Amino acid sequence: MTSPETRIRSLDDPSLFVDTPATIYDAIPPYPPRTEREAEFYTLREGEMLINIGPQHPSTHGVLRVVLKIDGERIVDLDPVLGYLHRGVEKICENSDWHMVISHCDPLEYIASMFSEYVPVLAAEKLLDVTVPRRAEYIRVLACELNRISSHALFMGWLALDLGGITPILYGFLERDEIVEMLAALTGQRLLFNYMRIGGVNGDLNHEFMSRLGDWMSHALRHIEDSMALINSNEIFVGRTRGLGRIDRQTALRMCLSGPPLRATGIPYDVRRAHPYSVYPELEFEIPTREEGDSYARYLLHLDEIKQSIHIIDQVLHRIPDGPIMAKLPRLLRPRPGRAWAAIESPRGQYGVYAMSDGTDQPFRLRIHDPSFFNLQSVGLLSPGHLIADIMAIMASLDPIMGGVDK
Amino acid sequence: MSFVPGLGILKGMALTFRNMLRLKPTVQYPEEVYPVAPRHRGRLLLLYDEAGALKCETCFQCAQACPIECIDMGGVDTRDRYHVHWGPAEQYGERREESALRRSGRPVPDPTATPFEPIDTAALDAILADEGYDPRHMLAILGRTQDAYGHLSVAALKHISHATGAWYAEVYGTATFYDQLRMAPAGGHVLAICRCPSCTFRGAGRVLAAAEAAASTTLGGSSPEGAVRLEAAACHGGSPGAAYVTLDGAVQAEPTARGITDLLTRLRAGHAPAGRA
Amino acid sequence: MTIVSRPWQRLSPAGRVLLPLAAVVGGLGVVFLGGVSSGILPNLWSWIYEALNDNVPLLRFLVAATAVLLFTVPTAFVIIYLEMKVIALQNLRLGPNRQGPWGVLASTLHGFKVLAKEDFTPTGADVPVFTLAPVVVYLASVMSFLVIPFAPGLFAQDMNLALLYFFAVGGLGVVGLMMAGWSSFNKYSLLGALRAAAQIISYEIPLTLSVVGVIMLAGTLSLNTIVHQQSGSFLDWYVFRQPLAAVIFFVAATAEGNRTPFDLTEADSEIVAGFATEYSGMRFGFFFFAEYVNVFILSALTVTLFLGGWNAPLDLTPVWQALGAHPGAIDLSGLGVGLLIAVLVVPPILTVLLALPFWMLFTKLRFWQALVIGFLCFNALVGAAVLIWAAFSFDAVMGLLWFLGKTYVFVVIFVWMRATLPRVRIDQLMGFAWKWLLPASLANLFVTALAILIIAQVRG
Amino acid sequence: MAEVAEVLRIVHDDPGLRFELLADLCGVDTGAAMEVVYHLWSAGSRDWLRVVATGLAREDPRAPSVTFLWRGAEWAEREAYDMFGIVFEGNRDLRRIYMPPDYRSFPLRKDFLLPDDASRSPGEGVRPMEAAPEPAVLTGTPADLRHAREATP
Repeated sequence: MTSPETRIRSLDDPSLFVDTPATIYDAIPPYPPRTEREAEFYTLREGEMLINIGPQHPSTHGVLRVVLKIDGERIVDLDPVLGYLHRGVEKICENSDWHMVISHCDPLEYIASMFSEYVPVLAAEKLLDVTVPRRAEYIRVLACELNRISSHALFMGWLALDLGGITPILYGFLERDEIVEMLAALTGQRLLFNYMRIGGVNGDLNHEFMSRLGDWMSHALRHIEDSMALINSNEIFVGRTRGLGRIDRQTALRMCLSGPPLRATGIPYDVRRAHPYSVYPELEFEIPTREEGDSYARYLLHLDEIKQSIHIIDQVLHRIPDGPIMAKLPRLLRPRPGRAWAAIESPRGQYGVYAMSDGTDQPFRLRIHDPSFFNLQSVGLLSPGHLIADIMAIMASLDPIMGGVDK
Repeated sequence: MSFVPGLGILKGMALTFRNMLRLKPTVQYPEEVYPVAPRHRGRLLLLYDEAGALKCETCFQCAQACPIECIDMGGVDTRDRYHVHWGPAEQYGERREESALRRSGRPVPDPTATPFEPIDTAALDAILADEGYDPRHMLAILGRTQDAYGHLSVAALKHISHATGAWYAEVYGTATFYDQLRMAPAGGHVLAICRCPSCTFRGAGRVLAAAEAAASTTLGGSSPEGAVRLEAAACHGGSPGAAYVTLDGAVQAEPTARGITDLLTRLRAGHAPAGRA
Repeated sequence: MTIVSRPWQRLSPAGRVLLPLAAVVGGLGVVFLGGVSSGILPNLWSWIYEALNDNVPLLRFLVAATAVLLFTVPTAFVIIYLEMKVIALQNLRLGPNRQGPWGVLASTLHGFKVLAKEDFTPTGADVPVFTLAPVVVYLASVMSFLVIPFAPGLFAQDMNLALLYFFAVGGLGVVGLMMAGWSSFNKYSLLGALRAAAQIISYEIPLTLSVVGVIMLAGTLSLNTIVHQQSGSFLDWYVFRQPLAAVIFFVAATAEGNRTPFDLTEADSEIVAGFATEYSGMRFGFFFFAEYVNVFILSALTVTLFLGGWNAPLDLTPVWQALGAHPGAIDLSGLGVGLLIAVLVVPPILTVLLALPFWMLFTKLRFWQALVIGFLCFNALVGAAVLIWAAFSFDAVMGLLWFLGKTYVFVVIFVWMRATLPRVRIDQLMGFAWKWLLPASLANLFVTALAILIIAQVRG
Repeated sequence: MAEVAEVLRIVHDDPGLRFELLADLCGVDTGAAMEVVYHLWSAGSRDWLRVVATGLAREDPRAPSVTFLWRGAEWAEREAYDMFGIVFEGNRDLRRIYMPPDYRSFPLRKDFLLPDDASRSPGEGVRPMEAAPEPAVLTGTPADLRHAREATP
């Protein structure tokens, strides 16, 4: 091994020789611990080791660093480090007007960006007390449910990829690609749609979108069913996820979970039913729940939700009325001074925005509540005692999106 | 933990086997192109109306409204002069490096902001008007400016950049690329040597080597104490017998390596040319 | 600037190496010829001839060993391409199709690319161990090639302790992985190495025990004799007499070769790339090839032990005899001069005949392109004909075909599992080895022994 | 401010109300004072309940932590501390969540001066509220405006 006194090249600048060796494996921060939790985490007992599941890691969904304290292969404790993808979206939104907020909020939950641009629009409409035409409401529900299915299809592929299966991710992407091409025909973009406008939507349904939606609906469920049959009953997959990261109802509520992780524990909290918005009260669908609350239950829950979404799309297509798709609004929006909280049900949970306006054309404060931020928190509670391979499975089943977590 | 590899795994294997034989949805991109939806906003293109006229009248609204200031626009006015330039790109790049440099605690060198003394731009404006503010005549503009002012000052280059609309970086690049253009005022004498093939056959190469050795500088630079400055000249095929070497414009009679070395040593020693008033 | 030094500076680096080398070789050649012709140097030729003559087996072994070592590289390329293509097809995508027809050159180009990459040694790495680890891993998997009986006469070395040699050399691979993991000064690779050690050692035992059943039946450790004992129809293969041993062997072999679902050592989603995290360039290339050579060897061994190596399932030679495909059937020597003319005339005629349909069907094709296609088809036809003729006339070629066919069936099964199955957790892996495979192989051993005794008594 | 925790505990535990789901916890800087806004949801009520704890002093805003009721509020409080400087007593792990550890100012406060690079400036990016500079009045012809960027200090 290299003895300390030999001159070591610094990692940052190879031409520079440093006397103290580059402590590559030193995950302990140089500054003194600031809180008791940090002190307790960074003091290592006998046989323990700190390892970085670093910002660049194949299975952190985005840029997330998790410092693991492991004893052999078993995890003793875990401290996620956030901020690698922090762009200060809330500060930027405070300096831009209400229209620009939509394009800034798009890349927050980039896998389901129809939802992440729908919420600030909903909050602005509450502040402006504008009534959105019914056709626009139906188109919004249609686009959101399509985006939910594409996000769930991708989730199932990622979960299997994190457990080592190579094929499901490609079947997931096949499903997602079909839907995303359809949404590109409607909105003009594949990933960040920028389709919602305050008071309505950008463009009306066109032939290209309706024809693709038509032949997709004919084989929608069958394709997803048989491509996911690859892992539903696979003994290794079930063995790896059954009983992993089990959450009971009380801890789920105390950890402020929302979306599939919460419904997997049996609590039927879904913002579309709990606090209905847009035209959801008129649509008939039920909220699938499971009892076990472990990774396998969360996985099966996503399958049921896809069935419900297809059912919703079917109803929307039968009931969509004619009429305008944008409400009459002045070009320069100056909402009345006031506060509004709007929340919708995104594929990962309850996605809310708390918008405050002071009468000017720039929002006074735009607080974005992202479900992955709170779902990711429960990884710290669930993983001690499991193995390193399990933390990947737990994180994959909670499905965090780092764009939303780091805002 | 025990698991019996029962039906689930075999069903999965059967599915992948069936998929192995199915038709693949892959699109071979260069040969086949996936049909892009008509409303696709991925294509950034400037629209023309049915009469073929450009739909954009350079009102800069989009550049102003862009949240991340990524739109760089240059507009031509009615007399077809390229003069209006909303160019955050130039500052954008510098601004980003500048803030990164400042965040790293290092002092921020800001060449463009270093105060430069203004010049009387009357002569320069005349030259620009004569060249029609056309950035394609940049070399001619710079040559005539150097003749008018003796050298190319930063103020002159800034003014040319604003007038012709070319980026300052481009103008600066052109000025520093050519040997005959000089940014620093030429203190002492200018020894110009032609580099065309015919002169080189007649020994211009050896003369240049000797001159560089004597003036201890390379072509385009001036000697350390600034007495002499070497430059490239253009004999335009005029030199019949010998290499075309001029000192402050006067053609040298015997342009040989030893002659030029003596001349330069005398110039650098006395700092006053022999026999010149 | 003397005359000599001026051209020397102008020489390229390669020239500066080759020029003096050529000069030295030329000088020695001249000296040698001069010496031999003038009789000063004794006639070396006869001395060399006798030296070779009296130790032919050593020479045979040297040639066989190098042939086998060289044979591993194309095998690795073929299997890498096979895996890329089969996994792609199962993932509903096309796989490599740009390099060569149907992407056949993909794996060779992959090999050259890895050769061209810079192999970087991380700061703080234990350099000697770091550089030797890939060599140990690659040699461990390649050395066991020497023992495999490819065809009746075609094997590198027929040891009577072949199986023992195979397991001894197989165990060496773990040492290489541990060296790689420990020396790359990286926590992920350390974890990968420890997992590799635990996994391979705990699966070595069921692997070996399951083979002992076959050894008891065959009575020898030499793979050649085992294959000879399985000759005759496919009912004589050991897989029907040792079904449980075959299953245990295959599962343990998957774990031995770090293949899915037991590929924990290089688990991408958990410990980045396991022991090979810090490796790049040709060092990583050795690990990469070693893995695929391992796949080939394990499937080859399964075939040799349980599926009768190079024996054909049904002995159809009497049928071929009846059809007239006995070795001497096609006797070309009778043609005499006609053979020469045929060799000159037949190929162009056949090429044109084969080119005509292409030319007529595809209007886009010009005539010379159709000719090229015709020529390629002609080559394919002639190659197939020669192969069939060789297969029937030499049983070594027929044996090799059968052996490679069966082995590549198992290679495809390995790749098929990789495309389908997720990864197993480390404690499930260990539990499965010690709680399921080990008792099963012991039971199989006990039952085989009992059966042998009873049959011995019955046959009396 | 202590009664916020009391109010939330009652709302959470009272069998009639049972607001057991914390929809959101966020900090707000209203220029005059700091606020902490809680949104709660209960199966019984038709709408969200908004509890606003206002009047926190700007220099040293302190608020009771609700992690004893909802452990999930830990990160939300860390973010409020990181962005506004609101210290939540009782939170075991109150450190910066997004900003680098050596960052000294709080970005989302109204007195945060955006153009000045907060992490390196002597005033730590905090501009006294009352001394807000009035925008420089731009005079001159449109040509000068074209270079307004250089004109302003």
